Amino acid sequence: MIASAFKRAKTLPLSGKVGLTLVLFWLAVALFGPMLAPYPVGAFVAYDVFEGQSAAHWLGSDYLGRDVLSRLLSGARYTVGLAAAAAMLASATGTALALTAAVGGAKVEEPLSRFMDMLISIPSKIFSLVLVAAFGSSLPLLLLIAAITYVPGNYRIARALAVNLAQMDYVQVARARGEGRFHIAITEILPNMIHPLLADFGLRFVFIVLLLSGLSFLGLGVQPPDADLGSLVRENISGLGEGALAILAPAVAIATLTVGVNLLIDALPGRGKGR
Amino acid sequence: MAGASSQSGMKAALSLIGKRFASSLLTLLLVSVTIFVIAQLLPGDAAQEALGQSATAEQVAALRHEMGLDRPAYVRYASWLTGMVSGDPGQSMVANMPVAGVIAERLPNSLLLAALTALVAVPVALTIGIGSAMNRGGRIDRALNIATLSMVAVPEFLVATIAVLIFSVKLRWLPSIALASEEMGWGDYLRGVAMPILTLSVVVIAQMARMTRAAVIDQMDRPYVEMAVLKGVAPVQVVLKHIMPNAIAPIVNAMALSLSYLLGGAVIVETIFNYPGLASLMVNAVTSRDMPLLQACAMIFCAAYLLLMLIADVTAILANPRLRAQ
Amino acid sequence: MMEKPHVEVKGLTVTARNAAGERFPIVSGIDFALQRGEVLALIGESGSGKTTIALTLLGHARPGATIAGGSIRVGDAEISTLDRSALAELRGNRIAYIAQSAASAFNPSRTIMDQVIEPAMIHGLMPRATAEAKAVDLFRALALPFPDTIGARYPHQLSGGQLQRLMAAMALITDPELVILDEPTTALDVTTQIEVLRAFKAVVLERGATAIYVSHDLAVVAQMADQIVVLSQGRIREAGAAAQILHAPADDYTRTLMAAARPAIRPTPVKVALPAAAPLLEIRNVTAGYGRIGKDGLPRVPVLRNINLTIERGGTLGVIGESGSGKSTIARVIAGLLRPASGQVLLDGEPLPPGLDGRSREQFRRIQLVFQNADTALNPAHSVGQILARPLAFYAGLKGNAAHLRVLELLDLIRLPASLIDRNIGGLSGGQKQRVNLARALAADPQIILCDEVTSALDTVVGAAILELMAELRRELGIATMFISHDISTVRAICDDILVLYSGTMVETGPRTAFATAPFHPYTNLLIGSVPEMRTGWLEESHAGAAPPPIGAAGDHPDLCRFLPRCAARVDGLCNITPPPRHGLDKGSAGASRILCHHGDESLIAS
Amino acid sequence: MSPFSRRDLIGAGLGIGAGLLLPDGALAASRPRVGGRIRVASLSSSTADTLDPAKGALSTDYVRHYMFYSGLTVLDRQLIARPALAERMDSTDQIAWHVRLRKGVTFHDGADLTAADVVWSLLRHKDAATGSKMAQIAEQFAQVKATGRHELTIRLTGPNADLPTILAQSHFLILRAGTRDFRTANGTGPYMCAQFRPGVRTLARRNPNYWKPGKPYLDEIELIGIPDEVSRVNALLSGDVHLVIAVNPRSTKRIMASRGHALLETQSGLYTNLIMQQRQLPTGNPHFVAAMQYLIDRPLIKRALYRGYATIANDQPIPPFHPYYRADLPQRSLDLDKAKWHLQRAGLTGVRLPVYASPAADGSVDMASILQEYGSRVGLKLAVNRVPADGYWSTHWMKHPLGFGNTNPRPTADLLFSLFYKSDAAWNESGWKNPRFDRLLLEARGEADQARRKQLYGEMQGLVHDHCGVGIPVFISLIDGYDRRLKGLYPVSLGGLMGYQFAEHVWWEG
Repeated sequence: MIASAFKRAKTLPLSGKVGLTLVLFWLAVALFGPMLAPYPVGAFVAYDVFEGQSAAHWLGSDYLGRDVLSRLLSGARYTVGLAAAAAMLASATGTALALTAAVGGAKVEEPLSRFMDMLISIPSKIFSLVLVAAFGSSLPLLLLIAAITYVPGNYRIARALAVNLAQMDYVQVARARGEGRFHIAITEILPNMIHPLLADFGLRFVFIVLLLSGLSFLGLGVQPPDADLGSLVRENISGLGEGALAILAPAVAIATLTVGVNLLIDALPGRGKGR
Repeated sequence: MAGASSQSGMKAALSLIGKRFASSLLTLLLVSVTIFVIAQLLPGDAAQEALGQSATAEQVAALRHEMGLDRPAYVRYASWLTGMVSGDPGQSMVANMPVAGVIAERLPNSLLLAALTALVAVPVALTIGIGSAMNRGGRIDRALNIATLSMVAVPEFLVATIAVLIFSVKLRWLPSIALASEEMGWGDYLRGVAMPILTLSVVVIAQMARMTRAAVIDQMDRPYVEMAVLKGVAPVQVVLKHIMPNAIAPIVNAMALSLSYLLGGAVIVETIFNYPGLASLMVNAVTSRDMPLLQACAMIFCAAYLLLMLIADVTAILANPRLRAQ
Repeated sequence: MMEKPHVEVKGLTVTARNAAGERFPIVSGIDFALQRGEVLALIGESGSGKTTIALTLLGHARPGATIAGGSIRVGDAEISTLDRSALAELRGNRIAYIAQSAASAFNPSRTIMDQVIEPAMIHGLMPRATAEAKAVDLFRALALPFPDTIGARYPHQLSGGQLQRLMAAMALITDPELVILDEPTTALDVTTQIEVLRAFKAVVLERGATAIYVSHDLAVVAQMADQIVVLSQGRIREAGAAAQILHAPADDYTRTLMAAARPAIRPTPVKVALPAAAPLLEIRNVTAGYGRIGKDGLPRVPVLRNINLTIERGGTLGVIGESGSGKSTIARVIAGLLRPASGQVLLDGEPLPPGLDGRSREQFRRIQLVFQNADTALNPAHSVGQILARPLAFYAGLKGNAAHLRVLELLDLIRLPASLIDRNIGGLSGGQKQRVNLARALAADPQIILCDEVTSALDTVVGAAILELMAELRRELGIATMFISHDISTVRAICDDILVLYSGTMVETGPRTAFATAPFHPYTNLLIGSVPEMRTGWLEESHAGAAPPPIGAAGDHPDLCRFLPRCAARVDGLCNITPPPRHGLDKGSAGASRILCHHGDESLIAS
Repeated sequence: MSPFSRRDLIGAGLGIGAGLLLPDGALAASRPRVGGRIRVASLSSSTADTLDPAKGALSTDYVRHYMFYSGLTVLDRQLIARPALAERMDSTDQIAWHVRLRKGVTFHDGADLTAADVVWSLLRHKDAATGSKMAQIAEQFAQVKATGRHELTIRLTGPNADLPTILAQSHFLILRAGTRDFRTANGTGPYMCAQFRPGVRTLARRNPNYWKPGKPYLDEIELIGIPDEVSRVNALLSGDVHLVIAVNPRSTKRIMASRGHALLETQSGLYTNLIMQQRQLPTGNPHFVAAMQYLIDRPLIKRALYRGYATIANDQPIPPFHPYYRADLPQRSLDLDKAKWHLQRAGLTGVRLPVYASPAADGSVDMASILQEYGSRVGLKLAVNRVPADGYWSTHWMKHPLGFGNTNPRPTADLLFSLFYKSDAAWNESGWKNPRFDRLLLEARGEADQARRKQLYGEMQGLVHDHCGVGIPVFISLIDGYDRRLKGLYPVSLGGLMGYQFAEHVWWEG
């Protein structure tokens, strides 16, 4: 199993290998980061704020004199976990609804599409603001907000794909065989949407990372002392003028994570066929 | 375009506009109900927020009565809706002036910023998208791919802050805040919004460029493209004259989607550059629980989105002779 | 006269890159030469490299492929050494290309005229007005309707045959010295093909251009070529003068091709004598189409009108007609995919629910549909085993080992190795896919299979093998078949009964013997007469597709003969005024057919 | 010299001689220049911006109101009430106050200021429909009556020696009688309203007829709000604005590094406090309160959160630079052993408690993190619950056993104690009840003798320090940033931007 995965990884183009390496690296950080962190995430360990690189603090100290490396190692878990979970939730929901619309006919599609129009037209950050104000900030709520925000985008793409695929001969054959709608949606249509949906997933992932950092700007984010990568950038923004590592490190982390995910997905074999 | 077909194009577009109008009304209604319901869940109301911590109970009651907040929720919604239908979005509870007036002050700002950003971002996105499509798989394509991905990945506030540090604090070329006032000329205005435009562009360009690339590549393997090449058409002309007319529909659609972000999604940019736009107005409306204002903003964002989608669809019709004829 | 050849290809090799990044040749060692004004045909099955070779003459290789070696000389130009801009200068100017499917090779968003004169414009050969005038002349010469205004139209407003001729106009606008025709009639109906071939012959060849004609169809090539090069798997099997190849092929492969082009007539299996039980399948007065059903009981876009047919147990009905005639719609109505606007479908005498809803699983099982294009009819996400196992599980509840064994049996039945069971559809050849497509229908253990053009997307040899397989299966399993095709010779070869469909109406029905002997309905006659024969000079002799006699304005009766506009036997004052009757047409020992026409036997023979 | 007789002059003054008016070193060094235009950024800007002083809720409002209106009194930099529109204001019993108005003062529309305007301006606070932030304070106005064209009497419900100070607050600025339309301002202030766009900007032009001769100096002030601190500082550094309020201590390094800019530090009584609800357990347990107070690392908070721009506090609300400050209370400091001991006594070791913090209460989120960190070392598990600023005061503040509050400086000790520490005060955050404290408070309010007052207030500080359920780690200094060409700024501990009253005093040397 691992050997075959390794073999498949070897066939990836260079960009895919780079992407895979980055993704694996961040997955490892998400999984083991908190264990590797040299200091507790909330500990005030440096006397000065925005310290530079030193032996004690590899990535310097943050705006309160906490260890940036430790915070980064712990923060990655939130970003990777939240963004991946939200992107999956959004994709799963959007795709499920799109399939429902594709096989359900106009009576199902019309209300669904209006509903999606509604979701998409309410600015996501303001929507988040309202929801957090109404329900209080919590990880599940953040997850839900990010997912809800990106369901309509996924729905649009998935629906376009599904409606096209629903016209394919093999779907007609399945209908003529007497197959139910559920079977058609799941077995006949869905597998052929996977590749374009994966590419979409990659972009959604980026957007969600971005949304989370945007939310942290508005003060809606992970509960302190923890912070996702976006919040780390945000809370240290006043160090930007002095080029503090505290802000550069999480920004680079976000960039490598999102670029890595997309390089990997772009390089997966079989892409482009579904278009 | 022949006269007859452009006429049939208009007809098809008009009938689409007609159909969309009805479904748009439905969407708007849905949005207003949703906003209203969610806003009911928010703690506190406009009266409490306006009076603040120090308010006495009588004061709150008096203000509630004045604002009409002592009526049941459905009555308030119904009265808002009847007002809206007759073209009156009501009175802002907090600013003590008609919502229409408050909006009228901000809407042009938002529209202008969005339009200018589109003006910058669309050509850049098209160039990047087409450029990478033409070099599909090549070095330029890969470099642009990583560049656009990285662009999406950088938080807006970071882009904005870096831009401010460089262009206004360090170089002092551009003002760090967008000051919209009537006495300034266009030159000052453009200087003021240069960085907001830059920041917003970074956000939307990447997405639009990627969609453009996909749409162009989608057409590149079509036989008519090979035919054009075999006719001796130069590569750039192949893209501009042959591929673009066919790729324009998905591209415009993606652009419309991205551009709809420029109105409501500009919260952070409006905040950082202190630009008096609609998004921050809506945030204001949320925090002050100013329902009529909140609703009005939501309606505008929703209508803008629907309008952009309609424009995209009409473009698709006008670009496609087959749809035009229908 | 040992003139220097106009076009000369020597030692041509084209390579492609496989998934592992290694280069391998897709064509190699290609040599041929032709004199100015000659037509050379490249013939072979798909994958033989014929199009690849043709494109090298334009200095073009499709994405992934590279011209790796050899020399390609056209006139004084050595194509393989030219750079991009020099090639662009040549293309569409001195060397023109006519693509396989004009319908997709025309840009859907631009007007015909724009595209036709574009080569002249980009090469700066003449002012726009001159080019447009020249284009109109060409339209006229190519016998296109409304030559003065057709240029303002868009591709989707024109038929395939018209587009193919317009593409010829586009190629000829610059008076090229070499024209490459890449399967220019393959996508067309026979009746259209003959018109296009005539136009090409008249205009392309008569102008003295040298031409390379790519085709898989020997009979078509026979009409056009001076020389023939037979290709297989990227190599030349045989090359020579047209007459020699056609009449005295030296190579085995060429002979196989020739044999496959002439379908063998298969004997009708002895019918089981049946009591007067109801026929297996019966269609009564079915009218169907798309869109809302209007007051007159017709849908907005009617496709089928008043269709009646029966298929006996184990019988084979051939349904023939050109594209758009509604033949596939019959299958869709039977399968329940399309609700008829009126009429009934009966299975074993029992009326079937009109749509999918309400049909029992058993009813579904007994009728199986096989689509034309196995590429789209088989889900690319599934493996061969999954595809075949699904009907087993769905209808018979077979699972696990029992299902596996049955799948192996089915593979054996369609002559595919068991090792393919875990293969994905993408890894199969066209013929293998079509076999799987067929096997999936068989897996349901059906009583009738509706075969929609199951061989038309395949190479002749492969298609012949599929027909062979179907005949065998029919013999062994006794399954009834409805065989939908546009190719009358195939239908005549394998079907018991034949139904000719024109524009949604049945114009002639009868046993297959009746279709071997004149007289025929005028449309049947056109169909039969349009099938090219494998001899030179047939095109000039054939009358099929000749211009119909003049006729006055048609009345407004909805049931007027629909073939009227193209009918060579139409009668002014009758056909354009009165709806035709349906009546028998006796053909003596060959049996009788029923036709929808004013003519009786005598008048038809006379025409 | 002063028009307020010494006996009547009751404020929270530092006891500096009343004769010293505006003794500013900078002022002596250079003479004010007239002219110039500056742009000032405050920290908020929204549709709730108002020109109605009674509704003023935020610093932007206060600044705006002080530009356009004048009050009866004004506080100087020592927080001593000085005459403004009131020429004299005296009382013998601290109940009935006689006010004589300055003559010849005109509103921006040209009308003369009369006693009727003042009566109307004060009484409107008692009308619920006005929505005044000072409605509670105004309840003590038993009667306000004009006794002549420029004379009036204010009768209070009880003695209050602080009335002149109270009336100096921006909410009690004087309007033209009958004003209902607040789309523009009609006051007697140093500037006239040229434009007011809520949430966008306020444009103020010099009032040539201002009643203080020679003032103001600037031709025009544009007041905008930049809520984002980083943007605000950037705007200052890039030269787009010339004066900003509320600079984050973390940004001070950047401003100090700029040659053209300087900081104005104002030590103030502003504090963010931990609230431990006394009416419920476990937060009501005195051992718990003590444990929490010992867990507060005040120097760390001062250093890390405020980079030194703070004064260490001692769990009572009167800052060390206040004249009534009681210096002999023992200073509490971080003591994990004591905290652990108290926690064990309270039986709360190992208990998990949520603590609510919000950006709405400045620094509370980080303070909570610090508490959490030290708590974990003594076996107390605090779960920080950061809630959005939006709705914090209505939904969370005082609604949880453990949370944070944030208290702005008040002009008098009486106001502070009455609003936040009196047993029946609406904002008695911790819900403590101390009858002795309440008695002392009433007594001090009517007491005119400064020494006695200081003694009374000192005892009250001790009571809060020992018994109240609040932890006050530091007093937060207010930091403004300004362009060095802007002259005449000095700190007034009531708030940033010279207690929001910079407009009248500053001038431009550009």
